[in-house]
Amino acid sequence: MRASDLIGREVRTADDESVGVITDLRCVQDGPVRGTQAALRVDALLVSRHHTGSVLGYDRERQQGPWLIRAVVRRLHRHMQVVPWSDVDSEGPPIRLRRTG
Amino acid sequence: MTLGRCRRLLMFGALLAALTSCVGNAATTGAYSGKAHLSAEAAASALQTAKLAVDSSAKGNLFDSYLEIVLSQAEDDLGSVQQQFDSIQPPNTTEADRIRDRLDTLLTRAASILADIRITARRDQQAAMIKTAAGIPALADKFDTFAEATA
Amino acid sequence: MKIFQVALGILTAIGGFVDIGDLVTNGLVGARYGLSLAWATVLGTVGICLYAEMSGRVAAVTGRGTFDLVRERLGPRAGLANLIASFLVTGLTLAAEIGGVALALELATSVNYLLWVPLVAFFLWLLIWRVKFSYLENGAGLLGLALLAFGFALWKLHPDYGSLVHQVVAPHKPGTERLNSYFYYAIALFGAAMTPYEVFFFSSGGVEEKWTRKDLMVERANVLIGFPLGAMLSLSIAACATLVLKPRGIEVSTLGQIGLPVAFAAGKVAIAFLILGFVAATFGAALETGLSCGYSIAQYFGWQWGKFVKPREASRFHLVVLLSLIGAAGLVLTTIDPVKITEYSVVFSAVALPLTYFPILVISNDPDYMGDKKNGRVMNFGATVFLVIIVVASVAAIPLMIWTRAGQ
Amino acid sequence: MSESARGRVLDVNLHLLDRQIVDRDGEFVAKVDDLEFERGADGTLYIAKIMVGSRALGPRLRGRLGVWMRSIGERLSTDAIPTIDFALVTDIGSEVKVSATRDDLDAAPLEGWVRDHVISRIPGSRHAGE
Repeated sequence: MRASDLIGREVRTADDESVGVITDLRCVQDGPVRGTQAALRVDALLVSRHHTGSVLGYDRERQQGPWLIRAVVRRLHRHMQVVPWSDVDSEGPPIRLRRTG
Repeated sequence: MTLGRCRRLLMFGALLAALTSCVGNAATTGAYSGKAHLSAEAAASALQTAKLAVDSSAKGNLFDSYLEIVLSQAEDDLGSVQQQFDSIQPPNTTEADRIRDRLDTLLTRAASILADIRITARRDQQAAMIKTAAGIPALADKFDTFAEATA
Repeated sequence: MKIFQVALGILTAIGGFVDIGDLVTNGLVGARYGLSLAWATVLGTVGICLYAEMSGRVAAVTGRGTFDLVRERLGPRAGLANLIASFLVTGLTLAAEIGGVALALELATSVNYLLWVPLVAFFLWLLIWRVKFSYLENGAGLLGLALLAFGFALWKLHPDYGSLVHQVVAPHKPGTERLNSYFYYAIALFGAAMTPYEVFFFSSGGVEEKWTRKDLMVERANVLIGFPLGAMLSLSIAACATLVLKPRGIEVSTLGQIGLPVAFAAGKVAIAFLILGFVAATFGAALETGLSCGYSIAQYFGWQWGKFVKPREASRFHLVVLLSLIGAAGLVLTTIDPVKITEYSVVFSAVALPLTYFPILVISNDPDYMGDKKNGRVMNFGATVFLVIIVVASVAAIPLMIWTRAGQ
Repeated sequence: MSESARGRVLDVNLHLLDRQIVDRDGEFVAKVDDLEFERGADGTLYIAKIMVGSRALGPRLRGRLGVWMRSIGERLSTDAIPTIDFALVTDIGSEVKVSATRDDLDAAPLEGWVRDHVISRIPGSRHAGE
């Protein structure tokens, strides 16, 4: 499995309702030690209606100017959700969640 | 960007080049007169460039190499004005023919002056060059009058 | 020592500000519109100051060049489209600069410019291959100061300064000119002042010279003092054309015409300086654009780049630079008039500008990268205003080009 | 990037993909063109390798340009796609630092080819600017 396989993949609920597409993978560094550091574990999926502008970083929880760009990107991604990896039932495509809409 | 888009971009570029180029047919006397107006202004510009270069050189302000290049470029500019104007198909009116005759005469005289200046400049005959260039303001005035009449 | 470094940087920025785009566009517009479009040069200069300050700061804090960050913030796909567009514009500018050097040498020697082109391209490559970065940058910038001949000529012309200033501050379109052409040339001047390659070069240069946070003051002084003074030089070119060429109805189509006011007013020594300035300014800009072609591609793909390592350590970078020089020289050798190439390249610069301006604006706000050096409120206000201006100019450029038949 | 109770948190697309990889000596190696995961016993995904080169980048570009870039990569090399073990990563910031040298990693075969067949043949390639 590659990062590019997951990013952009559609996410659907158990009752086949579309949640959006994966825009990013949130990792936590708490896996088994590899080399000198703990491995990065995929902890959650960031799911939004579309991909545009996500990698600019304005859709995340942080203060980042300028106001105009932040407002536009936040609006594009106002439906963004953080879906825990533990909610994933099957990896698809499309990714199927355990929960219903 | 996909290859298809690249191709579209190239076609767009070609279209742009075609749209921004200038030669063509003049369907009406008005359009023809407009093109004649632009040609006259460009020709006057070439003449005035040569005059400015000769004046500077006469004051000892310009290197010979610089002078020669400016003169030959002015001559080239005039040549392309002449060639472009001649390649326009005039509409079939007496007014258009009159415009064409008048501008052709002026352009021919301009070409001959610029050639004379270039020749004298390359032969280092400064006095003769200055004398020939002294004829430029009168001719440039004629172009200006023509340009105003066709504006 | 610090003072010397700052002074050197400022002088380099002044001499390096003007390139073939500024020479041709300012001469052409000055002869046609007087100083009634000087506002576009002023606007472009404020823009390039903001843009260069941001990208210089980003380079000093993160050690990353422009295209490295463009790909990170736009993703690989939009980043690649951006790379292709920016590379084409920079390559076109490189061709224009090489043509400019050759035309200036033609004026000095009356040897046809096409014969100079291969020699110029070879010499450019040789310098990029062998000479240390700071010598290239400072050498070309300092020699470019010879263009002050325009300022000297302006002084010798004893103009009515009040009327010139009035033309600048109360712009008034000449009655015989059409409004669409007026704005087309406004965009051309804006693009000439705010050329994207200047920023690739500036930020990559910061990495080449291993800037750190400590160098930020020097970097700011270079930009905020050097660029406006460089713009004054641009305006003096336009003013000379306004005073000498415009009254005679001369339409600028060659580099020789742009220098004529200096000959007319100031004489042989000034012309000698002027030609030296032409050669240095265009040659310096050709070095910058040639390197920028390599920087942009290498940074996108993550290859080793730069002159701070041996050429064999950055082999693909040097190969791209070499091929770009060959390609650009080839374009000039097709006998397309370099002045025409320049006229188009400045407009396409304006078209491509948002592609790199936008990511730099975003990165310079990124708290992860910039920490306490991220943009302040005032900076962001100015930068956002310019984002809007740049986008408008970019969108309007091509329709205006078609509508005005490239400014006819 | 932030710290949670369990460890550092980072987003793959925002903080890792497309970043510059820098070797032990500060030389540029490649970009993080893609990442390969390894599956733990419970189905959890861990980042295992960094994938580099045009064959890794191609699929991320989608469209015909992606296919084109990938096929150029395939023409140039038929070996496996070059990867860098994530265990070698020592720091993730504005660049991704690895503990090996560029030559050890052998992540950019084309760089070596151009060096040996083109650049090294030009006099002066072993000297930095003077």
